[in-house]
Amino acid sequence: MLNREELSKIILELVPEAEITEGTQLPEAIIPAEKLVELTEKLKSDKRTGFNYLISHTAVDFATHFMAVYHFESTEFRHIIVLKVKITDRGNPEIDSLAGLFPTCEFFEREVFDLFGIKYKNHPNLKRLFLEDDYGFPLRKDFRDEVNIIER
Amino acid sequence: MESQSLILFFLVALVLVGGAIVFSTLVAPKSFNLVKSEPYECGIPSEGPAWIQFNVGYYLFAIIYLIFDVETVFLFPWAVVMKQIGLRAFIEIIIFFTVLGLGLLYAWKKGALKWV
Amino acid sequence: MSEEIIKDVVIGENEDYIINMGPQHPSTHGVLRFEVCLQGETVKYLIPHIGYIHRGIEKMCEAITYPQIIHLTDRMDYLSAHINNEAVCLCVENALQVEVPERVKYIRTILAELNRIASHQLWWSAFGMDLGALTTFFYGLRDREKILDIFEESFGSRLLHSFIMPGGLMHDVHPNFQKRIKEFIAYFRKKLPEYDQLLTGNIIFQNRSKGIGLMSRETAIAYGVTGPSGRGSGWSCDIRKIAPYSAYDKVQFNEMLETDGDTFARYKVRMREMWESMNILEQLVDNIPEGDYTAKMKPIIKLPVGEYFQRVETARGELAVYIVSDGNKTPYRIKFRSPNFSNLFVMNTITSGYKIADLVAVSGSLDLVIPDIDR
Amino acid sequence: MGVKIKSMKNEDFGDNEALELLNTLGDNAFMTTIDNLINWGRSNSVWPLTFATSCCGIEMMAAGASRHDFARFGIEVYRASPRQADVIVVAGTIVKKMAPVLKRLYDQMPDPKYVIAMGACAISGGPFFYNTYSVVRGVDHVIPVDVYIPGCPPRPEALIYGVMQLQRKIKGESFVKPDKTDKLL
Repeated sequence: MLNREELSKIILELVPEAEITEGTQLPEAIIPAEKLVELTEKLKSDKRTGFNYLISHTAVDFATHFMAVYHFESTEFRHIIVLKVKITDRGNPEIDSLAGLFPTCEFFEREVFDLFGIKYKNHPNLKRLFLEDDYGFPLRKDFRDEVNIIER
Repeated sequence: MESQSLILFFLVALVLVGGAIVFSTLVAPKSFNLVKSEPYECGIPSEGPAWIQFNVGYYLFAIIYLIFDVETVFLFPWAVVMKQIGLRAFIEIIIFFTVLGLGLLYAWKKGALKWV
Repeated sequence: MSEEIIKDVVIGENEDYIINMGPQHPSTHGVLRFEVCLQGETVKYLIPHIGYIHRGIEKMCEAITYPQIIHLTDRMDYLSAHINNEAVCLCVENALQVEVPERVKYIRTILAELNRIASHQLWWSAFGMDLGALTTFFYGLRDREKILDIFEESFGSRLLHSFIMPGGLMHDVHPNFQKRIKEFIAYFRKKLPEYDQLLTGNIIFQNRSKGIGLMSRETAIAYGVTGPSGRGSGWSCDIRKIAPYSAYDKVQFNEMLETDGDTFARYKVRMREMWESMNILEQLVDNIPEGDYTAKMKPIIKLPVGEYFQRVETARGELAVYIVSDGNKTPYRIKFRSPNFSNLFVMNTITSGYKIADLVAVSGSLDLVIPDIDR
Repeated sequence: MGVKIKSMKNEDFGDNEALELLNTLGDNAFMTTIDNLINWGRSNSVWPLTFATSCCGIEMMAAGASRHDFARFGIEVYRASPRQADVIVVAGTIVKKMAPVLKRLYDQMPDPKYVIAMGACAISGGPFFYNTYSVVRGVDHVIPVDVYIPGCPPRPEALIYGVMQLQRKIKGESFVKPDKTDKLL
């Protein structure tokens, strides 16, 4: 069970340009998009960390950019880490897919694609899960749909 | 005398069954829409033809069942007259059973009874 | 000319024969559609289609306050209504660093365990019915009514209670709440062995569930299959043990684990979890401390800016609530990591190669609740 | 001669205008004995389709189980296919993606068929009325509804009361002279 400092040190060791955020419930790190797959692979295979269970993956739409959020847990050491990737390109948001490393991520990513419109590079089959294809992306902050949504 | 009761039996059956069907077609309301005649597949329009090449194992099962079904049909007339004929009928049926039993063993050995 | 006609009419050896176990199907326990490709009777592959009950709860939660979210979360996984509400409340309380009175922690844990037993009872009735044993439906739901009476007496409603509020409880429980629970435990300790005689010992049931839907520990972890389904494959993922919340640290209970990972193992895990939940109830019901039923809370709950994460063990697995708050009374973004969402997508790997009748047994053993998948 | 269901006399039922109209039409002399016989048979064996989308389905199962037994009112068995069902109990939320499926199921049911909208979601979208983009607010946008049962989820007794109201409605219909009381829509 590594505590917060050790986890941050390991991440900085693996990805020097990672940015550790303080004062949050769980150890967090914002990492650049191209380092995501490589870092998760190392964290999974590294004996000290062993993050082999992806609790959940989602996205948050901060008006200027998207933030892809991954929660990992190690089933051996029981410590949790949150990896976040900033996606600034709102027109065509694109990020690497983790479906190869974590099969459960394939469906989290399809859900995020369905509700946010973030595309995933080399994803096995990127199709919408809930809504039909021509519909907008409902969880985006700038999503408006006068026909269906009745504001309170 | 027996034939009248037989005819009466068929007549009653005909009246009951026919009556029910005719009565319900006369009285029941009918509504037709496009989708009603299509096959029901849990609410989703079914795609792709249903003509598929089934595994031959299913056909074998059906045939073997048919053989032993017919065998039991032959038992009924035998059972009726068995008392009068006595021992000779008994030997007769034993031979009949062994022949079919061998057939079953052969089918079993060849694996026709293994469910696909 | 005739070859073409015949060719596209008869499906040849290599083309796939696809059938729909569609939204309206007795064995899918709700509106979930399996697109199953068959070869004779064996399943080649299976594609689950969801979204037939997607109500956009996460979008709705962005426009309502925290006490109002409680009324939506118990409509997600309605068989563990209390535990869902408890998850959101714990997340809000941890964010505000509000210390909840002891009495509330005990009552919340008791309600969670009662809800778990009621959910397992309903699963057992439906699972028996999936495999053709109709009597389990009447036995299981008869005993479940006893728990619903306890809930109805204290909260007025049988299934969806919205009783656990951020900061504590909506009001205090009924005076003879403890008496009813003791009566229920005494009653159910006599009835649970009946379940084993009825289904567990039945040779037909065992043949239909042993060795079917094999899931190894690595597949369970890779697909994130938590709860009794994951514990059936030997992965100890009980959040009540990993990160105890409410009164779980004051209770001695052990985690039910099976290793062979087939449908029968998942069945045994849930049956033994019912016994374990009754032990927990017995340890708690006698010493509920006195005190008020809620902490002092401001009428408008505003979480400080930041992100909050809370994990809870529902009857089906690990429910995680992830709230991003920007300081005003409605959450900026709320994500529910629902257990059934991950449990569902392991279906393809554990059902291909088995018969279609086993597909029904496996989906029954995963105990899926579909509105929890689609949210 | 009130329409009596299971020893509950006609006056005990909370009437509403539709059934009031039905009583005046259904009660007078022209109801031939054949109609009474047919309707006696049909109203006491209404078979529902196993169709439950969310929480109301659990209360429908509880109504079918041993304590609130549905079968006392003739709801003996839940048919899995619409070909053998008389009534669709829409128990739960209907979403835009599910609406065509529900319409198809309704169309594939043989006549005479009925619909019970069980729960607030089926009546008007219920708790999912505001701020959702995918909920059909009320199942009568998709299929004609005979009986509405409010509640979220309605208690099994409420569902049984709704079915009793449906039985009264069935008893008032006439087949020999169908033009007299066509569907009271």
